[in-house]
Amino acid sequence: MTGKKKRPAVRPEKGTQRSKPSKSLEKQSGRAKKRYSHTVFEDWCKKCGICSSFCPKNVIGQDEHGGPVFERPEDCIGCRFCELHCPDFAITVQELDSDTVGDV
Amino acid sequence: MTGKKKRPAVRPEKGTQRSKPSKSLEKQSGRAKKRYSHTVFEDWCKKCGICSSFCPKNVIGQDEHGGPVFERPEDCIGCRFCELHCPDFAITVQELDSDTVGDV
Amino acid sequence: MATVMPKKKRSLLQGNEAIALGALAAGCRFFAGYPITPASEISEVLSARMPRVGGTFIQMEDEIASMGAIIGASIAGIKSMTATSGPGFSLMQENIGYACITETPCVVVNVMRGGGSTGLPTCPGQGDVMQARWGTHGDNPIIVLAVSTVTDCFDITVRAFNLSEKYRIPVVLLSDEVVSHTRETVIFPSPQDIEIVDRVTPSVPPEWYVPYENNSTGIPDMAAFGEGYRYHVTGLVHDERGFPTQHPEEVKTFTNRLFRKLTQGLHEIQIIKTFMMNDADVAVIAYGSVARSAQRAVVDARSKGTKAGLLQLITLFPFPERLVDKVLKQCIRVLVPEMNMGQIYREVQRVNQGKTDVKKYNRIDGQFITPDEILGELLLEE
Amino acid sequence: MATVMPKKKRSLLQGNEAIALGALAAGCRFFAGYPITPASEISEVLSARMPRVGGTFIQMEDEIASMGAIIGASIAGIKSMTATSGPGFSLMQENIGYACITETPCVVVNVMRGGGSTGLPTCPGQGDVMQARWGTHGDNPIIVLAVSTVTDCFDITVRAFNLSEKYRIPVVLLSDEVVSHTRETVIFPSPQDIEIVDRVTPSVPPEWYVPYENNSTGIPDMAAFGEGYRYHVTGLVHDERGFPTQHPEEVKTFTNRLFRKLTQGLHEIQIIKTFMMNDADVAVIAYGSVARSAQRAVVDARSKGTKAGLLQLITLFPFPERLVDKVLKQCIRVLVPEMNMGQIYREVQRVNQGKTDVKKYNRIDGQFITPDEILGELLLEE
Amino acid sequence: MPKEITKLIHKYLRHDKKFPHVWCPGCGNGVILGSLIRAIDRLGLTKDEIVLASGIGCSGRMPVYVDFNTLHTTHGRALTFATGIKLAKPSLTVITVMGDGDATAIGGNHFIHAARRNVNLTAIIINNQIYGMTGGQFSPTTPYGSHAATAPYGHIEHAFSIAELAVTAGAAFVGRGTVYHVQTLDKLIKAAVLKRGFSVVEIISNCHIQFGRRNEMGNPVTMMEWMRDHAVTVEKAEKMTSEDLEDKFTIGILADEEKPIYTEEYDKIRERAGD
Amino acid sequence: MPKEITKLIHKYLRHDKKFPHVWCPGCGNGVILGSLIRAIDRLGLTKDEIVLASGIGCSGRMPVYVDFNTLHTTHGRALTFATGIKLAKPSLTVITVMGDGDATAIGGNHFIHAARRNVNLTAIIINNQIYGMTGGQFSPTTPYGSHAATAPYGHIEHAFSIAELAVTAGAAFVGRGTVYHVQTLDKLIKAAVLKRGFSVVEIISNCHIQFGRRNEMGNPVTMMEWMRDHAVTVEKAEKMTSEDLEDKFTIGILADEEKPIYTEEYDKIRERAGD
Amino acid sequence: MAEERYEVRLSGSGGQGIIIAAIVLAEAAGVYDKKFVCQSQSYGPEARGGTSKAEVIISNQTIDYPKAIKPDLLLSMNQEACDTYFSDLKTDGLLVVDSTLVHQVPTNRVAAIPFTRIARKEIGKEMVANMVALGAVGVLSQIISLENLEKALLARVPKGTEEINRKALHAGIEAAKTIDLKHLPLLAIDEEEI
Amino acid sequence: MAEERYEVRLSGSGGQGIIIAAIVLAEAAGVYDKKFVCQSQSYGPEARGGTSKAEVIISNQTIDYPKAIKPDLLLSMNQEACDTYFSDLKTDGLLVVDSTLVHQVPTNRVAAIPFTRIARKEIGKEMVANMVALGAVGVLSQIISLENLEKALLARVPKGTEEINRKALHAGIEAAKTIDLKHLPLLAIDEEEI
Ligand SMILES: Cc1ncc(C[n+]2csc(CCOP(=O)(O)OP(=O)(O)O)c2C)c(N)n1
Ligand SMILES: Cc1ncc(C[n+]2csc(CCOP(=O)(O)OP(=O)(O)O)c2C)c(N)n1
Ligand code: SF4
Ligand code: SF4
Ligand code: SF4
Ligand code: SF4
Ligand code: SF4
Ligand code: SF4
Ligand SMILES: [Mg+2]
Ligand SMILES: [Mg+2]
Repeated sequence: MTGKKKRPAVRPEKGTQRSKPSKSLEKQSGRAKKRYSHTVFEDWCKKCGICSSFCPKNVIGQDEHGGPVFERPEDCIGCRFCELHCPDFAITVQELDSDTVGDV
Repeated sequence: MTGKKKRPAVRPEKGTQRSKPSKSLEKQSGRAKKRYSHTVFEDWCKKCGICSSFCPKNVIGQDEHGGPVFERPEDCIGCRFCELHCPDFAITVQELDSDTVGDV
Repeated sequence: MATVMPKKKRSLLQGNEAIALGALAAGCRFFAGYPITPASEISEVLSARMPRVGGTFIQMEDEIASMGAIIGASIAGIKSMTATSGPGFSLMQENIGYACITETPCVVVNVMRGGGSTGLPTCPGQGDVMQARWGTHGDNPIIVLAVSTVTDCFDITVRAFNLSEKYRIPVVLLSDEVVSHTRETVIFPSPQDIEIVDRVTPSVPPEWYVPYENNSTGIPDMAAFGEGYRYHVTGLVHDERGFPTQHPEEVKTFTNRLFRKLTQGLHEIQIIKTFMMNDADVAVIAYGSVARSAQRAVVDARSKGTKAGLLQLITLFPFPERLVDKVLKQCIRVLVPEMNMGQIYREVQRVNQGKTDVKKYNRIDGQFITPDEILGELLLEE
Repeated sequence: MATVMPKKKRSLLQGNEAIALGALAAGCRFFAGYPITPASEISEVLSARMPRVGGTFIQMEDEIASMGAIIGASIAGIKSMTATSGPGFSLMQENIGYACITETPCVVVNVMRGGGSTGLPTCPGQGDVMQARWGTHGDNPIIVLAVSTVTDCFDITVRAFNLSEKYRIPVVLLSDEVVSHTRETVIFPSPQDIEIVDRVTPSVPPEWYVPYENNSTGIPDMAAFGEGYRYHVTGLVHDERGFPTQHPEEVKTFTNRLFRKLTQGLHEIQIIKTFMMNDADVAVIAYGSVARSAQRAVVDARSKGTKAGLLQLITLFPFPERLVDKVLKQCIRVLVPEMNMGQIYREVQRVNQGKTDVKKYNRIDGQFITPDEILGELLLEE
Repeated sequence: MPKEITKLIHKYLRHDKKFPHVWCPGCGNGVILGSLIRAIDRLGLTKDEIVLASGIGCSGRMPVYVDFNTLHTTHGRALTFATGIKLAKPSLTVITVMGDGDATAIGGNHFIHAARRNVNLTAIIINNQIYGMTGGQFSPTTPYGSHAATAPYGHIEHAFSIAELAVTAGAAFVGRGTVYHVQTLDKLIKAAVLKRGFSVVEIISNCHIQFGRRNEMGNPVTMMEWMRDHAVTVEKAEKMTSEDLEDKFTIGILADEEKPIYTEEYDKIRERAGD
Repeated sequence: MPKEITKLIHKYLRHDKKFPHVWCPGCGNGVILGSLIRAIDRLGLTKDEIVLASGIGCSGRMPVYVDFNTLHTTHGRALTFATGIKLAKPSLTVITVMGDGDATAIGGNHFIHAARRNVNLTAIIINNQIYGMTGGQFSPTTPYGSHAATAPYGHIEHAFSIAELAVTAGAAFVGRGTVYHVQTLDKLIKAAVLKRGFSVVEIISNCHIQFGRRNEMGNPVTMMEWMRDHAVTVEKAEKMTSEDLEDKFTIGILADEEKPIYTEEYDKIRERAGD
Repeated sequence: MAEERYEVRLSGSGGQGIIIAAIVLAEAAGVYDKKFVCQSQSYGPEARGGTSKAEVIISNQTIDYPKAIKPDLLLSMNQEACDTYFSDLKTDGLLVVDSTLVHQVPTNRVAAIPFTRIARKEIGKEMVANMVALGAVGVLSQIISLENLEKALLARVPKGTEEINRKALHAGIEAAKTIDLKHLPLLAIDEEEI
Repeated sequence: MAEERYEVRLSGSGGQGIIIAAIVLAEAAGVYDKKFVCQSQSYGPEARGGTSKAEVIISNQTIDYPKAIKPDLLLSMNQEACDTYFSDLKTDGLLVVDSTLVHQVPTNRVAAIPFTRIARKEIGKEMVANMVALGAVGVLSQIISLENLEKALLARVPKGTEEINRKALHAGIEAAKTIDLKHLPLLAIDEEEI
């Protein structure tokens, strides 16, 4: 998966990435816990609050306007509820390649 | 029932009564058989053939154009199929008062 | 039953609200509609107010149904109205034609928006003027009025009902996005100062009633359904009794009467306003919101030394030919500014017959015409 | 696939049949309609013939749906048509406006019957002429043609398609009950003699395709859906790419282009026929079946010593102003006979501007105007 | 059953209209008109209370013949006019009569919405399975495979069940009858008019001229025989297997539900709105 | 579930359209757009094969954002245009997206007729129970008793069940989903598009702005929670009592039937017509 | 080329097959005789009974006004039709009546032939009286090729009925041939009367 | 009576409550002060975000042209609105800005007041910044009775929010009173520039 861009095909003109891939490397007991990176395109996010309200693991907090803040990325289970329900295609959840993770 | 007109309220302008009340006086075994008179308003009748085709007692025959001819009025059982199904309100079936009948 | 009018005599109202209140003041007690920008507020206000005065508001499944329902209500004796904008107005045409032919009073409000088809839903336009006259098939007479201020929205709505009732004809009230969404102070007349006209109902006994009588006014008395005057209403051409006919003489009598009744009433049907026309040698002929820009332009032109005047048309159809003719004879130049490609301009031209120089000025970009633009045209050739 | 044309070169056809065959000859391969007197035969003929040539006939649930379906088919690249009469034509207006704004070629046949509303379903009339031009809301350009013979029904239908395809505009073909139910001998041209125009499809690669390009002709190339040129079609006012816009400059450019494309083509859009006009000093201006009565009246008038002539309008809109103007300049008297209250008469008057004496002659009783009536009017003031 | 049916009917006809009526010989429309009149007579309603509204079609010609408040509207729109009349003057008994095309082709939307709203109206739908008036083009109820003026190669569309549509859309009362089963029909119409709420009576009728002739039933008698042989009452149908019911249709009361009617609900709105 | 959902979606968006889209923050329309794109992607259809047609309404703004052959028609008429397109070019996959008002108020007739005809189209109906675009007037699916811009005293009409109407009218496939149950939705849309015949997916969506605000659900989260708490799958519903189901609605595949589609039937007509 | 315009009006009651007769006549003249023709009929509810009419105009030039102005030949298949339309007839036009049903003729310039009786008696089917009449009209109009009339007829009538229709046509032709037009008065309508 | 026409334009972004402020202003002048007023706004999708504007025209006569021609007072609640609309201002008109959000002002004839900050800090609710601004506009326009402005406000705002809105209005009034209009330059826009 190396070489694959982490940004989607359409790059918002003034897009900023609000949260960086989570780099913490905890392991879960038994088998390797998968890690996820979360990207928010601020220019598209309308701060509706859906992602943060429904995240089953409370990964996502809210800023003062209701926009998402990825507070506990390491808790993310990759269910992609946030990504699938974002009406503005503003969230990308990416599974971090174990290789990539290993590289860090 | 004396004094009741045998013609319906609206009299067709050039209406003719094709069949006269049946005057034959057969009796059925046991109880008195009811008698019926049949009036056809020729100006309204469109000779569709419904009355003659469905009469359960074959009371009604057809003239050359399909119009009704009350051939066996004495067989009439007063079911009024003909009257109810005539699309042109051209048939009147009237029960002959036993009094009236007696008078003849 | 609650009072119809707001309690305050002086109110700040949007044009659409004023139309709704005007309808209530005129005695309208049935409204059927289907929402559409920029007319929806009329529905909304009436959905709240109609039940308070014992009237009925219903939102139908579309504009065709709305038009059908108001005709039905009117035949049952209740003054009725619908309101829409271009796309819905197009859909109503078949039933508007039915109202014309059956001479059923009702008021159809069309708040014009910009562009054809879905167009520019939130921008103003005046593109439906000719449609208001010619949108139905066949050749039906109709009355078309245009409003330009919020006060008009109240007053002219009342007059629309009055004309509709008196002449037994649908009246199209044309508003536009500018007027309908502008808020202005409206000073309500006292109820006793509002002239209300009701259709004439038959005074003869039912046996004598001839529902489409070819009488001298051309306007037969109208019985409401259920009042003992049983008669037949049909969109087919009909005889004086209301029964279908194809007999050329009867057809002719009927159609001629439909037009005659309006011709005989032109003096009160054709409403205009004039502004500084007395000594004008240059005139603007305008209607709707654009008349307001024109009025300002006239003031400005006068201040620049041009003897300008304004003929504001409130009645667009039957087109006030004689009144326009007077202006055409008086002035050396006439300007017709419109938010369309020049629709009333065509009518003015038709009347003109070479008498004077008639120019058009048009915007079709969804923008309101400004006084400066009109002024520019007025002064152009000086 | 079967041949499109009847095998015999010479056929006895009803006007409605000829319209159906004309459509097939023009390449129409999709018809959607809803029955109505006196247009139903067009549907009936095409329900039998369309499948034979690989085309599609569908009877929709109403006229609104029919109009929607033919626009859809046209956007998919297939020439399409519907046919109706007054009431259905009224219902089609909203979607006709959509076709105008989206510049979707299609032909709408309106076989006019008598009267407004349900009117006189089996009698002739010409009451929908102004509606054909002004029936849509907004201010949409459109082409309106009128036929007067069965041969016209074939020929002019082909031309209707050609103009529609070339100018990307709906064309309304007005027939009337007289023409549509008259049977006449039609001599079919050989296929190679029939000029067929197809819309121009883009030749550029999809990335370069600008679906509503403001080019010099004003007529953008039209890609069919599914051919690799993915673009957006909307009834909202749109920019050159087809995306909705409210930007005044873009709106103006767009609307102006819609009118410009016709203006630039007037020479071929405005079709007329003249009869004995060379030295005429009295003229009849007529269209549709009435033009036939007029032609006979002209002959009769000549036989009585009056130099009469006929200007027959095939294109009613865009109104052939210059061609009419020529006649108005030439003649001392012009008569406009119509089976309505005087609709084209208004247009003639508008153009006239006092040049000559224009009279109207109208029947609104469902009866065809006879040559004698026209003759009477022609000779009236001699 | 009154002794002189036809006499009774004449009481309601318009004496100043030209009879015989315009319909073809044997057309079911006449039978239905009779049935409607008998039902109204039995309900004891006065002529002044009744509004009879129609759309356009052969069926649409019915109102002109009867001495009620009568209305011949535009094609497909009878229910919209009727809604306006009923809401404006709830004391009137408002009945609409529509053809299958009128009610379910162009008028289909008004039909389902009237049912949904449950305005207290009666809709009589004369289902002759064809557009009669315009010359026999197929309608939404023309059976698959049959022939019509616009289905010269056999019809490829499937028919609506008018009654089922009405039920799904929310009608309070739905019945189906035929012009053969006239006495049932009288009762159905009576029950429908009596019903408080939107009531529908679908009537299978014969257009032998436009439908029958093209489908080997060129006269009213064969068409009525077909009705006789293919209709089963709801009660009977319940005891039949679906196989037996294959080519049959049911007649009788198909749905009858109590639900609040629009005018009453609106009265509540008026109260809530207050002053 | 592909690894990068949003990236996939961006592949289908129109790069030259202004984003973010026009819809309100949290509007279900955006969720549905995502679902539709995923379904199409999974079906492996090319952009050129797809036609997406809408009517007028907030929902009607959807086509402009995606790189298919897109069509924004008149209010209520999307299915009529779609029918023309499909019959003219049967190789195209034609999908319509409509609002509840669009599809069942003004467009109700086209809806039931498209179902009856069984033209191979997919109708996605975004049921947000309100006229969103025009400012919150009630629609044919607005629940009894709720508030709307034109129902200030509480709504007195009863709602259509869109799915049931579709079934009765003859649709070959009918599904219901919500914007909360997105993964089910993806599958429903996929199945519907795949279905040969007229397929309907009714999607319960949130217009918290126009409907929610007036009905104590002023934000997308409360509305989605409502969906979560009131939807039960068809499978589950079968095991529930009608009492338990009282305030619930079902989601999943509600009808799936094989029947001949219009274009195939018409091909037969062409054969029969011959030369 | 001078205009030679010949106008035929066929009249009768709704069910008498007037229109199909007119169409066959028009087709014979227009398609087979290669003249210009124009055929029209009264259309609509009237056609469901009542008096109905159909017209055929035959000309050597394109036809302007498509309706009969003053028919050269009027066929009346019943009394009412005869009464209604006779006055339009050209003063020197010819009236042709079905003498089975028309008993009062308003002129002596008339060819009275019992079409219905011929159809009933000779052909055995009253319904083809229209074709008997058509045959007579073909002869009496003197402007149509009888051969082409037969061709046109065979092409228009429903399959299986060709023979009976052909027979009817010929019965009409034969009947008409017995009429000597030269011996009829020259004027059907007294010009003074008009 | 000479025409005295005073034009106010309020501008800001979609959610800032510009329109309600304009309505209150219009109602105060039109209903309570009994002047002629005319209030309009940009309507439509723009109103869902983006720059929005609302206008109030106050006059002692009926108002012809209903839109602002050259505003006498422009309120800009954000930078974009200020940039967009400033050039329309009358040369001697007054610019009023929310200095919390507008940092670059194009003129010195400006009343810069931190409406949003006042709302947030003093009233505790950013949402009422519009009413703070309205109070200031009331003062600075000098043509409106402040008492009536309050009356109009109380009549228009949702029940239960009267107090907070009243407070906000007064905060705005107070803030504006500190501004000495006499010390501002006489021209907002250099006439030369135009
Ligand atoms: C808007 C409109 N479209 C079409 C017609 C033509 N039209 C008249 S009646 C009819 C259909 C009649 O069928 P149906 O409703 O079944 O009535 P029936 O004649 O069979 O009783 C049609 C299509 C019309 N009058 N108005
Ligand atoms: C003929 C016509 N009537 C009315 C309108 C106004 N209009 C636009 S969208 C709409 C309803 C929108 O509701 P819905 O279809 O449920 O879509 P939503 O906005 O909720 O997605 C209406 C009534 C129109 N555009 N055209
Ligand atoms: S769901 Fe999307 S738009 Fe909503 S807050 Fe989260 S990222 Fe923003
Ligand atoms: S993928 Fe699931 S767990 Fe991870 S942030 Fe999104 S909603 Fe939370
Ligand atoms: S049913 Fe009536 S119309 Fe038909 S034949 Fe009998 S009497 Fe005549
Ligand atoms: S009443 Fe019955 S039995 Fe008597 S004639 Fe009529 S149908 Fe026959
Ligand atoms: S055409 Fe059919 S429905 Fe119409 S009157 Fe004749 S039989 Fe009845
Ligand atoms: S108004 Fe409702 S449906 Fe429309 S975009 Fe906003 S939330 Fe969505
Ligand atoms: Mg029918
Ligand atoms: Mg909705």
